[in-house]
Amino acid sequence: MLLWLIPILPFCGFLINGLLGRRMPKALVNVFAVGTVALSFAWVLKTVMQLGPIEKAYVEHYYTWIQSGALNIGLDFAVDRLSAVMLLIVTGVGLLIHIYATGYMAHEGGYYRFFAYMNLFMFFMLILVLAGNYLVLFVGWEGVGLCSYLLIGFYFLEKFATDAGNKAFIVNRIGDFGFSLALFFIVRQFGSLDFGTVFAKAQGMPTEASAGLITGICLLLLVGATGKSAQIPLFVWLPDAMAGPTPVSALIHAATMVTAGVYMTARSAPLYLHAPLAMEAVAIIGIATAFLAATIGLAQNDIKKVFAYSTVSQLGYMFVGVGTGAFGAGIFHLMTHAFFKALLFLGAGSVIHALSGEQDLRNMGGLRTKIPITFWTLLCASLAIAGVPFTSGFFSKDEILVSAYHYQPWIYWVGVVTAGMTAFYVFRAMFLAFFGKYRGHAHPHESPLSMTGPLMILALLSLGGGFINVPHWLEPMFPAAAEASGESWPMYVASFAGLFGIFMAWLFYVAQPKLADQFAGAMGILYKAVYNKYFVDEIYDATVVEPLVQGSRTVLWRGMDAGVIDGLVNAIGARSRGVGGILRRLQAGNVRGYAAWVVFGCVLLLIVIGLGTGGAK
Amino acid sequence: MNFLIVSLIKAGVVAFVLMTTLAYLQWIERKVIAHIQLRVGPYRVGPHGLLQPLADVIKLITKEGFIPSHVNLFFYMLAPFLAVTLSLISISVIPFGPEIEVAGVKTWLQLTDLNIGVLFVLGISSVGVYGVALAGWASNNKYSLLGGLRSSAQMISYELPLALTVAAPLLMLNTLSFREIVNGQAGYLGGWLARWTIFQLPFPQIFLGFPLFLICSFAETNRVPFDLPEAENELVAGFHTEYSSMKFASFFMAEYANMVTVTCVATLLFLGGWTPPFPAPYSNVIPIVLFAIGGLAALYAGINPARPKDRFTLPVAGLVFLGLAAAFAASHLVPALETVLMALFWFCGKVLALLFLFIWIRGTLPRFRYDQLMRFAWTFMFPMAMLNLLVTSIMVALFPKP
Amino acid sequence: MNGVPLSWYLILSTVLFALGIAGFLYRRNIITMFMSIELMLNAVNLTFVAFSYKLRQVDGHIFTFFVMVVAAAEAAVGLAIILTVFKNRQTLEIDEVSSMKY
Amino acid sequence: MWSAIIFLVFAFVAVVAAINLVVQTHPISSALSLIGVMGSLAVLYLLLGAEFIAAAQLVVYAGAIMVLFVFVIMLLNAGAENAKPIGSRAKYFGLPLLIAFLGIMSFVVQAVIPGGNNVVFGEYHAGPRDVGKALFTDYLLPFEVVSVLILIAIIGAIVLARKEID
Repeated sequence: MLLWLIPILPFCGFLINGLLGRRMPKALVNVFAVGTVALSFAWVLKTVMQLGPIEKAYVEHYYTWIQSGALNIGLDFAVDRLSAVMLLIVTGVGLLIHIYATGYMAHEGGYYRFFAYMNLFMFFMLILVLAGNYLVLFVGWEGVGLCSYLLIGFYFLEKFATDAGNKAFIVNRIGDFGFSLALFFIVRQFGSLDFGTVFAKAQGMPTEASAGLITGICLLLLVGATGKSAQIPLFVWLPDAMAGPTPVSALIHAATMVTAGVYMTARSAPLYLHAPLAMEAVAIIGIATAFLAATIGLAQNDIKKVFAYSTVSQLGYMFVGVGTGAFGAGIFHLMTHAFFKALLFLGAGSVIHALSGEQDLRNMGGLRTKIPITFWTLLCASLAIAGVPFTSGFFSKDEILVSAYHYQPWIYWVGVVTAGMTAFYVFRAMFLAFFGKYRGHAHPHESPLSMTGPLMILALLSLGGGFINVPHWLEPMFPAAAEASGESWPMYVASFAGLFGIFMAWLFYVAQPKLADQFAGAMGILYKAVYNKYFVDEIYDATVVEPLVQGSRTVLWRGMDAGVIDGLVNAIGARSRGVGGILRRLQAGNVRGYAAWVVFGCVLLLIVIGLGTGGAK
Repeated sequence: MNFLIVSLIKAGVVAFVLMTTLAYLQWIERKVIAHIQLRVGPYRVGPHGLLQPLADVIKLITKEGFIPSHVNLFFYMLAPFLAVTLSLISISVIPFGPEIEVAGVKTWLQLTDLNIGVLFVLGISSVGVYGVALAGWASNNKYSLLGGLRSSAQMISYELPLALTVAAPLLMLNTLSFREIVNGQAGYLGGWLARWTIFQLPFPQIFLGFPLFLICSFAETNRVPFDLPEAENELVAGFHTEYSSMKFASFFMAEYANMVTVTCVATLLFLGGWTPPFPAPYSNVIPIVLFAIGGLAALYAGINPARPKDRFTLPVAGLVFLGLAAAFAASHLVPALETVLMALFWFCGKVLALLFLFIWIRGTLPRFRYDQLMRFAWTFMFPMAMLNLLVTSIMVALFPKP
Repeated sequence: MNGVPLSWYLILSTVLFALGIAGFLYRRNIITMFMSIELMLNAVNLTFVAFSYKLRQVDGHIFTFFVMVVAAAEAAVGLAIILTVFKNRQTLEIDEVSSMKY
Repeated sequence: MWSAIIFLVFAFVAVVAAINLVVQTHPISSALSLIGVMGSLAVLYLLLGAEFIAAAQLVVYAGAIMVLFVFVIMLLNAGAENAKPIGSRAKYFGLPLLIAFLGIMSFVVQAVIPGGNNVVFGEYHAGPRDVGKALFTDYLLPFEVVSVLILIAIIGAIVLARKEID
């Protein structure tokens, strides 16, 4: 089936663009960048067609990577229903965003570099999705982290961009730390990293009522997931990651990479099903993140920041889904979210592009008429994320909420509130941007087809995507997934909350624009807290970063490195110099002296031999 | 004991014949070159200058052996000795004819047969350079030193192609012993073409091997056009400038001995030794006819001579030739004798022909310049020899002997 | 007595080797030292050939052959180096080229 | 009988020539005596039945390598060493070392090599055919490697010596 072709194609693109791109015209760069992704997408389609109903995972083993004792880790790819869905999402959305980027980045420097990174990202993401065991998945995991770092810091001339990149990277390290620990535990527990064997063994084990090893593993995995998918407490990097170009935000920080955590959790479902505690933790973290991020999103003025926080909260939803056992729903929401959130970002990008770089909502407005296509497509996305009935978001989100209701009602209610807030801030952004009268100074212009084309496709997807019944398709993988039973009122409540949020937004920002400020004034301290993202960054700085920096400066650098290590090295150097001073006398540069020494050695050897064989005769 | 006696006899005979050959070879050379240059050449001493070599030998022996000052005496003396010895040694493995039986003693017309004869000759000839080199160095003279240097460099450079070309017929005949080499070339291709290595399938050496070997042997023997060690117009007389009397003579002997050796080796390796060029009954007639014609011609020339002396000498020579022809004809009655005579005739014939070629070239070709010589050696001879060896070995590998 | 014991050959080669060492140690002329090295090589070759006689195996000859070839290569390069040294310092005294740069 | 005599004669020649190599002050004399050693060794090889090696000894060593030496000596026109007194270090350290080496080596040889296997001429001989067979079957790779080595040596020699010549 040549699965390896799928990731390798973008990698070729990366190589060509990265090595030769500097000298190639942009058109050629486009050809390679987009062409390879398109080919990979086509190959994914072909593969999925051929595999048909994938009852059991289809594995391709390429070679044995690590073999030590009983442990035997191969480089192998696997495709089952879950990864098939992921493959389609990643390559499809990725393709659209690549096309979009050709238009968006047209006037940027480092064009080839950008696309080289994008292709490299596709490569690693596909490895992550195709991975047949945890280690390969980890490779992809780290790889996408690297690419995200590179792309966030794409404008490496601005300090904030590089800082944001570093932040993302470091925060992810924390998560990866947990993840790798989890891997070690898995090896220790199951003696393998291969999905098949691990899960098969896990099936045999009893469900852990109290905290056990599997629970520990799952919690560590969760740490990794929180890092990659920007959940509490590690969500802080994602909003800053918006420093990267908008297509990056769309592809990496909305559609694909950040969902890797969800994917990984769903992938490890058999483990989680044996660790209810861990699942509960997942659900709680998810809902908390969703709520917190939503509240922050209410008060942001940077359009991308708004969408960033909505991403965080949507990811929270997904975690709620997988945490409450509705893995299918989680992945479903992942897909729909990929559609409409990518669309939101691309639309935002289109707006920014139209206003030539303006990102602050307060300087927009009344763009409805000036850039209609962007407006209408963005509207679709907003409807979808708000969960208006029969849009894609409606189905997925509501399935999650329903399963949450069956899991624990309070999670459901929080979720409903969050849904309302989501609708509110998304439409707040919409109204601020497109209604009222224009408050900026730039001259808006509609984006080229290369950008609007993907927008429209994604709009259709985010409207109709809900009718793709992913959960049903995924059922055989997650037998234990609790499905919505008879009563259907929770759905109506949720969607009503969405509509209510939209109405409030309309009330605040279109009907009586004064109201918003009065409301903010009335809220006062709370508003300030929300506006400043609950001072999370500051808290982290005070509690984590500063101590680390100080500690490493005083203890590690001055004490450890300068004191002990250098001292050792210098001591060794001094000793060897002393010895050399003595030995130097042998090396007078006089050849015959050397020869004499050689003969001396020979004689010694001979004496030994002679003593050894003395009695032989 | 028997073996010892026989060997002693053979050694004596060979030594005597060789010495005379050397002496007269020089005479022949002078004659031939003289005629090439439209001169008469040695003419006074004895009939038709025939006693010239004798006179030379006497002169050289009786001359004062002058030893210049500031020479390194030991090496100065050692050099000619080395030269002549090394050049004479290699004759000892050269067979002149097949196995014969004299008075019930079976023996080969050869001093001794090493089964690495060819390698032996190569080794000796490669050592032979020391004579010249030492002579040049020891005689404390710029010209001689240059001569010695040149000869050593030249020898080393031309030994490689020589050895490579020698290797080709060895590959075809698959032996190193001269006897077997000659036996390997016996017989006739399709009844008439001799299976000498220059004609022998799978790869006749006449295309590359033989010419290359000849050129190399010219260089090895320091003969024109490769006689740079004694280039009389640049270095007075090269390495033997400072030598006189017998020491000088021994250098000359060495040179001619080398020529003889080389031509013998060429004959054995490429021209099938003593095997006649076409089958026996017809080839046996050749010497008779030749000598007869020669004799008659000489008689005819004697009847109306160009010079007064010839009225005596030419008829004598003619009679001698006729006598030889008669001898050959008579030997037809005694098969044992006939084989010996035929073998000797063909072998000496070929050797003499080659020697004549040497002299001829000396008479006609100019001398190389030194850089030309070296470039020629390394950029033409060496690759060509390589090519020859390569092709030969491939052919041999492709068409193995039945 | 028929032939000589093998050990004679070996002792002969030992003596030659020791003489080679002596030449290397006591001569100061680079070329002579070089020749002493060649002498040692020859001594070793003798042992090779002697042992291949004793063991009735041809491998000793092969080794000798290789030693010769390597010696040839060594001589070519070594003499070239000597030429260069002589050109730079106008001397063949080993003691006077003891310093790496001058 | 004969082989014993020949061995003794040529062993004697070899040793004398080697001593001469060491004691002679003039490089040319040393070179000549080395050639003498090689020649006698070639004869000993013949005694040991190593025909090919004997010939190679003559051709390669005596015929090529030593000619090269002589050539270089002549080219540099190297004079005799100016006699210096042997250094005390050499006298009191080197000389005993050599004696010790010689003694112990011969002792070891005597100890290791059992007596009674005499070297008789003609009992065993390995002609070019055998050597060639071994060389191109078992030792093909070393052979190729050595040929490459030779090529390198040629190039190196040219590179080194060119500066000298022009």
